[in-house]
Amino acid sequence: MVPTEYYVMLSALLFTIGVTGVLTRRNALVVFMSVELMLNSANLALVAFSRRWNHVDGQILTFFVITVAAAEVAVGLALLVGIFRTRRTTNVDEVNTMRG
Amino acid sequence: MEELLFTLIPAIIVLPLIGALINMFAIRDGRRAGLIASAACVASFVVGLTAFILLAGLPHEERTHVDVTLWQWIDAGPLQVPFGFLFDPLSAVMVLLITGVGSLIHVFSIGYMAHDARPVRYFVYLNLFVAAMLILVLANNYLLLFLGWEGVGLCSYLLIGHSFERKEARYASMKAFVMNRIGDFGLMLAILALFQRFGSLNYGVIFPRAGELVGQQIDWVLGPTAVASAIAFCMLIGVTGKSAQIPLWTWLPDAMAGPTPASALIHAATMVTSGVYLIVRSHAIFILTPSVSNTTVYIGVATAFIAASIAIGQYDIKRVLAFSTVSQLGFMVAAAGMGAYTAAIFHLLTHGVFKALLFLGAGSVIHGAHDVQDMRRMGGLRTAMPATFWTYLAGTAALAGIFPMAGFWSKDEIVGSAFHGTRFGTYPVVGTILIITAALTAFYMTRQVSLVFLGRQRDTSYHAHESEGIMTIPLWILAAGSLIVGLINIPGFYFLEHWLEPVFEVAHAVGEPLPFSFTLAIITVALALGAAFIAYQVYANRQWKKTFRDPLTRYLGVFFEGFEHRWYADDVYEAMFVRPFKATASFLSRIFDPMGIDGLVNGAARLVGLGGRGYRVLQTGYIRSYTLVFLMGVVAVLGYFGFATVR
Amino acid sequence: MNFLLSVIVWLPLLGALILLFAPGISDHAAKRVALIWSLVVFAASLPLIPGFGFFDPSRAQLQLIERVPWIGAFGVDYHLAVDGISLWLVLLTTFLTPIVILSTFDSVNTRVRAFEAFMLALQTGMLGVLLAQDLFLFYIFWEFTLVPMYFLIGIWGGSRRIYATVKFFLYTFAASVLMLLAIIALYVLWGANSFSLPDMLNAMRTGQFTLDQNLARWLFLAFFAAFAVKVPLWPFHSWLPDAHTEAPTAGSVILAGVLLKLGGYGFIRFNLQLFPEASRFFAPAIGVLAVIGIIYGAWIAYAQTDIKKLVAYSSVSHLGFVMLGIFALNPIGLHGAILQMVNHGLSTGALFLVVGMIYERRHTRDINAFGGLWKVMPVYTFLSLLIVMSSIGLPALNGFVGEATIMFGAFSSPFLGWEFAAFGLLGVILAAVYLLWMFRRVMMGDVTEATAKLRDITRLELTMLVPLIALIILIGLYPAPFFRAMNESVTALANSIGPTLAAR
Amino acid sequence: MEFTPPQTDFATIGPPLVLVVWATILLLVDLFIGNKRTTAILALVGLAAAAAAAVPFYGQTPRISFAGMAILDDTAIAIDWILVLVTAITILFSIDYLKRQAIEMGEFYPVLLFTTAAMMMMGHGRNLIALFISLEWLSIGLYVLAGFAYPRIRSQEAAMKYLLYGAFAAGFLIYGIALIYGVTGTADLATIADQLRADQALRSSPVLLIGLGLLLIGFGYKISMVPFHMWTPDVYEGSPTPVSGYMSAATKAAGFAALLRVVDIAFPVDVLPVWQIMLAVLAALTMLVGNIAAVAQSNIKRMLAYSSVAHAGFILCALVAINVPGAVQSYLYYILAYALTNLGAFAVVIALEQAGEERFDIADLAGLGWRQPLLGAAMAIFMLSLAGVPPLAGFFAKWLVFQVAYQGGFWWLALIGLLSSVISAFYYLRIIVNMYMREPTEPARSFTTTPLLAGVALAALLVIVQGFLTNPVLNLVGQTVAAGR
Repeated sequence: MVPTEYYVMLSALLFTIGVTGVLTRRNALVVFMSVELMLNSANLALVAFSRRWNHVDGQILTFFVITVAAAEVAVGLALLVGIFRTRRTTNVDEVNTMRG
Repeated sequence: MEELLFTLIPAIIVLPLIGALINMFAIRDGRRAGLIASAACVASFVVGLTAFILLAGLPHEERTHVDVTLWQWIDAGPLQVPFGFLFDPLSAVMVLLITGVGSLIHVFSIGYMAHDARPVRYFVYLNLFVAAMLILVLANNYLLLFLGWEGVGLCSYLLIGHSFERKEARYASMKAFVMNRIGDFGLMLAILALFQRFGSLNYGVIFPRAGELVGQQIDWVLGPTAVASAIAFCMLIGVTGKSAQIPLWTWLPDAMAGPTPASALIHAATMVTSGVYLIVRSHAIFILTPSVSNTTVYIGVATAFIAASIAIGQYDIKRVLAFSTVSQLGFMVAAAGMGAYTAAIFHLLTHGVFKALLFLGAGSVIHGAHDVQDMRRMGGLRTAMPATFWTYLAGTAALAGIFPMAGFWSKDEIVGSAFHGTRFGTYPVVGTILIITAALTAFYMTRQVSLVFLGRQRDTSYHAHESEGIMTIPLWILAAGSLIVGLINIPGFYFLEHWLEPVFEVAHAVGEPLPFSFTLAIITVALALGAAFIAYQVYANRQWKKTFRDPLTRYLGVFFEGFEHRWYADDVYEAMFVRPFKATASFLSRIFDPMGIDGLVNGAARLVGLGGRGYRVLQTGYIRSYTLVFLMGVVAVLGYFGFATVR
Repeated sequence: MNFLLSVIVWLPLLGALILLFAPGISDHAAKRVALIWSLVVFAASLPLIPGFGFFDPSRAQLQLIERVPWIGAFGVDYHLAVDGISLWLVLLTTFLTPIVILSTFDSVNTRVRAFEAFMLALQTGMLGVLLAQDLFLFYIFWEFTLVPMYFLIGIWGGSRRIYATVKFFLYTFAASVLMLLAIIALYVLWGANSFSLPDMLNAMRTGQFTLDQNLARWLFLAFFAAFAVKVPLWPFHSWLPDAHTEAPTAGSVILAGVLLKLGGYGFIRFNLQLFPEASRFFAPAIGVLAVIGIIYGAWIAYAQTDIKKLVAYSSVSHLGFVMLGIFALNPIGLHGAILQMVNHGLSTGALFLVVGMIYERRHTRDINAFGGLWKVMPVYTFLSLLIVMSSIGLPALNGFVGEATIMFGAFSSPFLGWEFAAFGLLGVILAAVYLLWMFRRVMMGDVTEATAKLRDITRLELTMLVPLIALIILIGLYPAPFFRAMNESVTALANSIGPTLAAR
Repeated sequence: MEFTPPQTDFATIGPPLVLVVWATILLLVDLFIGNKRTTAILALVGLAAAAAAAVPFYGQTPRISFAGMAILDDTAIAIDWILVLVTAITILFSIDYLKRQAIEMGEFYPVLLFTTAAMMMMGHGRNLIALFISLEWLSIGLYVLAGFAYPRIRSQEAAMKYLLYGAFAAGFLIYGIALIYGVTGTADLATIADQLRADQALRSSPVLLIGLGLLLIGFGYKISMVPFHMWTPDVYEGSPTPVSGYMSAATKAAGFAALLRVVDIAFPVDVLPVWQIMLAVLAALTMLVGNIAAVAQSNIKRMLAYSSVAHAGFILCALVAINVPGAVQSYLYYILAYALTNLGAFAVVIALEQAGEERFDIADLAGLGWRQPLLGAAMAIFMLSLAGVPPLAGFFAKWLVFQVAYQGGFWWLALIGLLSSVISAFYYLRIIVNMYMREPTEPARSFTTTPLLAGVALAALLVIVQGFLTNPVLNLVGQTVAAGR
């Protein structure tokens, strides 16, 4: 059996990739994908822990996370469409009229 | 009988106060105000005289115990100060001098101030002045004395500044007040120390116990009399302020900017004598400390001599008298310092009379000469104002110490004390200087009389006239007084000496009556007459233009310039104190306060504002930079927890 | 009647609310209503004068106590009481307010209702500060006083009013929060779930509540910060000249008259009582600051050309005396300090009124713009002279009595000594210098064209000044009753601090 | 084996449940309502019903249900009521604002109610899963509300930034939950505490502590804790103003409720004090950064945003020492005082804001105090209360939290808090300066309506009264404090 630590390492790695993506990518869609990656890395960890403790709490939570992520994406895409309509861009760096 | 005395004593003070209040609120007419003021003062004199007689009727030992407390003034825990009066032989004679001479000056003023713009105000001040001076001499404790002490300072300020339209009056009034305040600083410090040592400020408590001061040490001055010396020295500062001694003497000559009768009252007969009075009153402390007493002597004698020298170089009729006052005060202070307290009081009384005479005479001259004060523009006024001339001559003789005028007796007693010696030893050098000063006095007074009354009128642009009776009568009375008043302590009888004895008994300061020395009398009179003769030769009957230079410039050169410019004392003070004071004030106000202290305050506020603006730069508006900061926060928080587990 | 103090405290606020919310009060009527209201408050406070049976001067303890639990969870009480320390300051406050409101009759013409309402609200704040015996309640009143004053300066002030009022608010606020921290600390350390000052003092005296020496000193400093800024003690004074210069006349009077006194009162009531050891420890240092303030304030006043600024700096100097008296830590000094606070309220309040009067006539306060007022306004000048002399400390007027008593206290204090008295006395000299200098420039001299037509004092103005001057003279000649009423409280306080007289 | 369904006590989530049901119905009913004011009134009714749902349980023994996921105690009820109050006032403010800004759509109110229900769940949650779901739920609602004025670029931008930032933060939160679950094997707050008590080694487990750190960050961003606050000014500025006010008051209340549950139940100070200092430092930073940054703002909404950051720091002072007796009451007291005051301040901004995208600067307030006496006075009261001037609610709140911090041993935190409230006074005073001490530069304009004025007056009155009634309010919010411990 693969030790739990391995899953956690992998999930941490995925999480880091996600964070890096958020930090470095300018396209809002890609940023969303990176966030999804972060959430899913957490899911991976949850499932792994769930197996380790031998009960389903973690897995239940995983389902909720997936749901939440979907809802978030729904709202996010709607917003993105709106922004694209008015500004013709999905570059997050161009969305900075408010600062200071 | 004592009860009568108890009611009379407050009345002495209250009467002039009532006069002042009536004039202040009810009277608008100058002449009527003058009459009311004079009546109040005369009434006060009469009451004072009655009280004096009653006091004389008391047994010898009881004369120092006429003490009446009106109410408790300050009642602050351990600090208990009554509003109370002590009528003892010393204050009794002072009361007579103040109210007596004061009354004559009041009367004189009615005529003199007839054409003044604000006569009512003047009489209010005059009455207040008398009241304050009476409080000063009648107080039974030091704090109440201080009330009178500052009160006369205020009144002198008001009187000097009476014609405030004139620049010199404005400046002189302020100078007088401030210099007096500097002196008051010393006196107040002495009072504080006395309270700390004795737990009371009443004369009746302090003087019998004054001896306890001997042996008390303070850490910064060694010696058994350290405390007594410190207290006495602080008092001496007060004395130099009020009695215009070196170094605080420069206000008095300037104070001549007030109306002339006011000068007579303030700067001749009463206010300036309060310093001498203070020393005599506090003799119980001064006799404990030879060092400060000697300092007092040296200050007095130096002032006497320097002021006399300056008087020689003045052209203003009042200014000569002013410096002569400073000089005579030097005599008194020196006498008081030597421990010749009776002599000091004696000279104080005689001087009060004849200096008032001289000032009023000068006032009469100025009045008659239509406000001319420069002696070079006078001359030959003898014919126009004979009454003034003759009375003035009597005053001059008295001041110059010519036998048998009052000044002869009193000055002789001071000089005699210096040579004969007192409890502190003999002062031959001091005595010699005093004799020389006396000669100088005769010189400048003769110079003045010659310039004013003798010869021909040099400036004929005005028509001099004799003053009216209301002004000349006081002059005659005072002239008579300058002859008689010398008799109160005439050798052989020593009335004053015996009268004051109870006062000095408390501190065992009663001195032996001074044996009269004919040699000394002859020498002083001869020197005075000689000096007067020289002055007469130099100044009388000369044909000069109205802007002439004094002939002495030829012989004395720079010295005379020194006389004329008062030894540059004012300039030195200006450069040493006034200008640095102003410069520092300006520095503090323009630079240190706004930029230093307030700069710190505003700087702190500015720093916050700067921080805020600096922060705005961080808030870039880029979501990616926000997430970066977020991540840095994550690293920091996790780093902390990592650190916490390792530890 | 055990709610006399509450009536005195809350009545003004009620008046303020009436002024704000009652419909149809014209500006004219608002002034009258405010005046009558403040006179009623004054009348209500008169029974406090010893001899009316309410205040017993022979008792050192707090009197007329009103105590109701308020925030029970944290032991905060509504707790008012008066003793000899606060008595005269309370009366000073109720006495000055009608005069100040009278002064607005001529000088305030815009937004009158709001002005009078703020003035009355301020009175509630000040009285609350003086009467509150619960630390927390005290702090509430203490901070509350800032608000009306902030508006008074900021709305009706001069050209730099905003800078001045924000500075005033922030400076005092910054210092006060330190006091709040100290109050919290005392509450926590004591652990009796109470903010009651008398109870806390009792616990300290009986040894139930002891403070670590070092901590007590820190707490002392926290209280010190709040009060030193308020007084203001040098070098925390720099808000004062600005606030005074920009404030409307009425604001200046109340600021100088009462608000600054709250600092001195705070020192006596809190610092001295709560931290006797720290008070002894810091007394010389504070004495030095006080003396510097005396001389510095006077010196800098001399260089001012704005009369109000001159008077403001004179306040810095005069309050230095108060501080000196307080930290003499002996009965004499405390007597003097408390009386001098009253005196300063009267004299400097009157000075600001007097300055306001010529400002109303000329719309300038530049000393150079005046001259010869003695000729055109003789009555005015005479009264001004009296006030100036009172401020200079002329004997027979009130200022001297206070200052002299303070000096006696400082000289014989085991914590200060003759040096402090000597340097303090230098300030007395300087007071004469700058005030007479001002008097010479403004009142003396020749009449200029600009001053020739000025009318002399009006009846209204006379009405303001006469009561002040009457008290100035009364206290100068017969201060004993004022001293006697505070004697017991002050002596008890001084005895609780330690040795009161230096070894002879 | 017989299946026994878990004992389900719906009362434990009564108020949010009522709101959810009501909001769902309202969403449908709204389709048939022409006048949106009616929808608003119906929403208010729903709120009243939600508040009423908790009344019978107030002061009773805490009830726990849904397998320990939900709790109904006085703290939760207090949070519910605060939220009801805040939402109700927000609705009052929104009615005319939406019309004026031409974004009047019926969905606004149901979404608001949904979001409020989610916030309530934060107070009722007793399990990390429940808290996470509530947090995401309310976030999604807020994203919608922030972008509600979607034709405006700023509103879009606000929603976008909020969404990206929020999702990013959610990632950290869920990862933290995963780690804690990983080491303790449970997401139940009370069980976590039991585990910690039982297992010495667990207390110093790096994984647990990292998880705890991520948890604090995940909730901390919601309450704008520095340095996780950077979304706040942009989102507050861009969102429709009633939403900004709602966020500043309600979201904070919900976030703090969740933090209180996590810290107080799962990681009590007596078991795991290690987070105290970290949170204290963050609180100090939050107070300082928020206040200093606010000093330099000229846009009033941005200024209020930074001020809300600063106030999060003040509230954290009480959380740091939550073990002290009375701390929870003080904490809730501050949340209430802050919510009322801040909401009122935003209301005044609403009254003055014109249609369109115009920025609203502090200078535009010039002369307001005299033109609009009621509005001006209310704003002055709000500002003074925020600055902590007695006798207003803000002062008592600050006193309470600083006292708690001092009692917990964090005297330096109280000192920093007090000093930074002095800094805050500077910019709050500037508003008053503009309203009362400067003359207006342009003709008067304001859009006051009865509901708005009523809301403002209510808030102002409560801000004044709360201080004097400190004792009853304290009792109200904390009769049986944190009974779920």
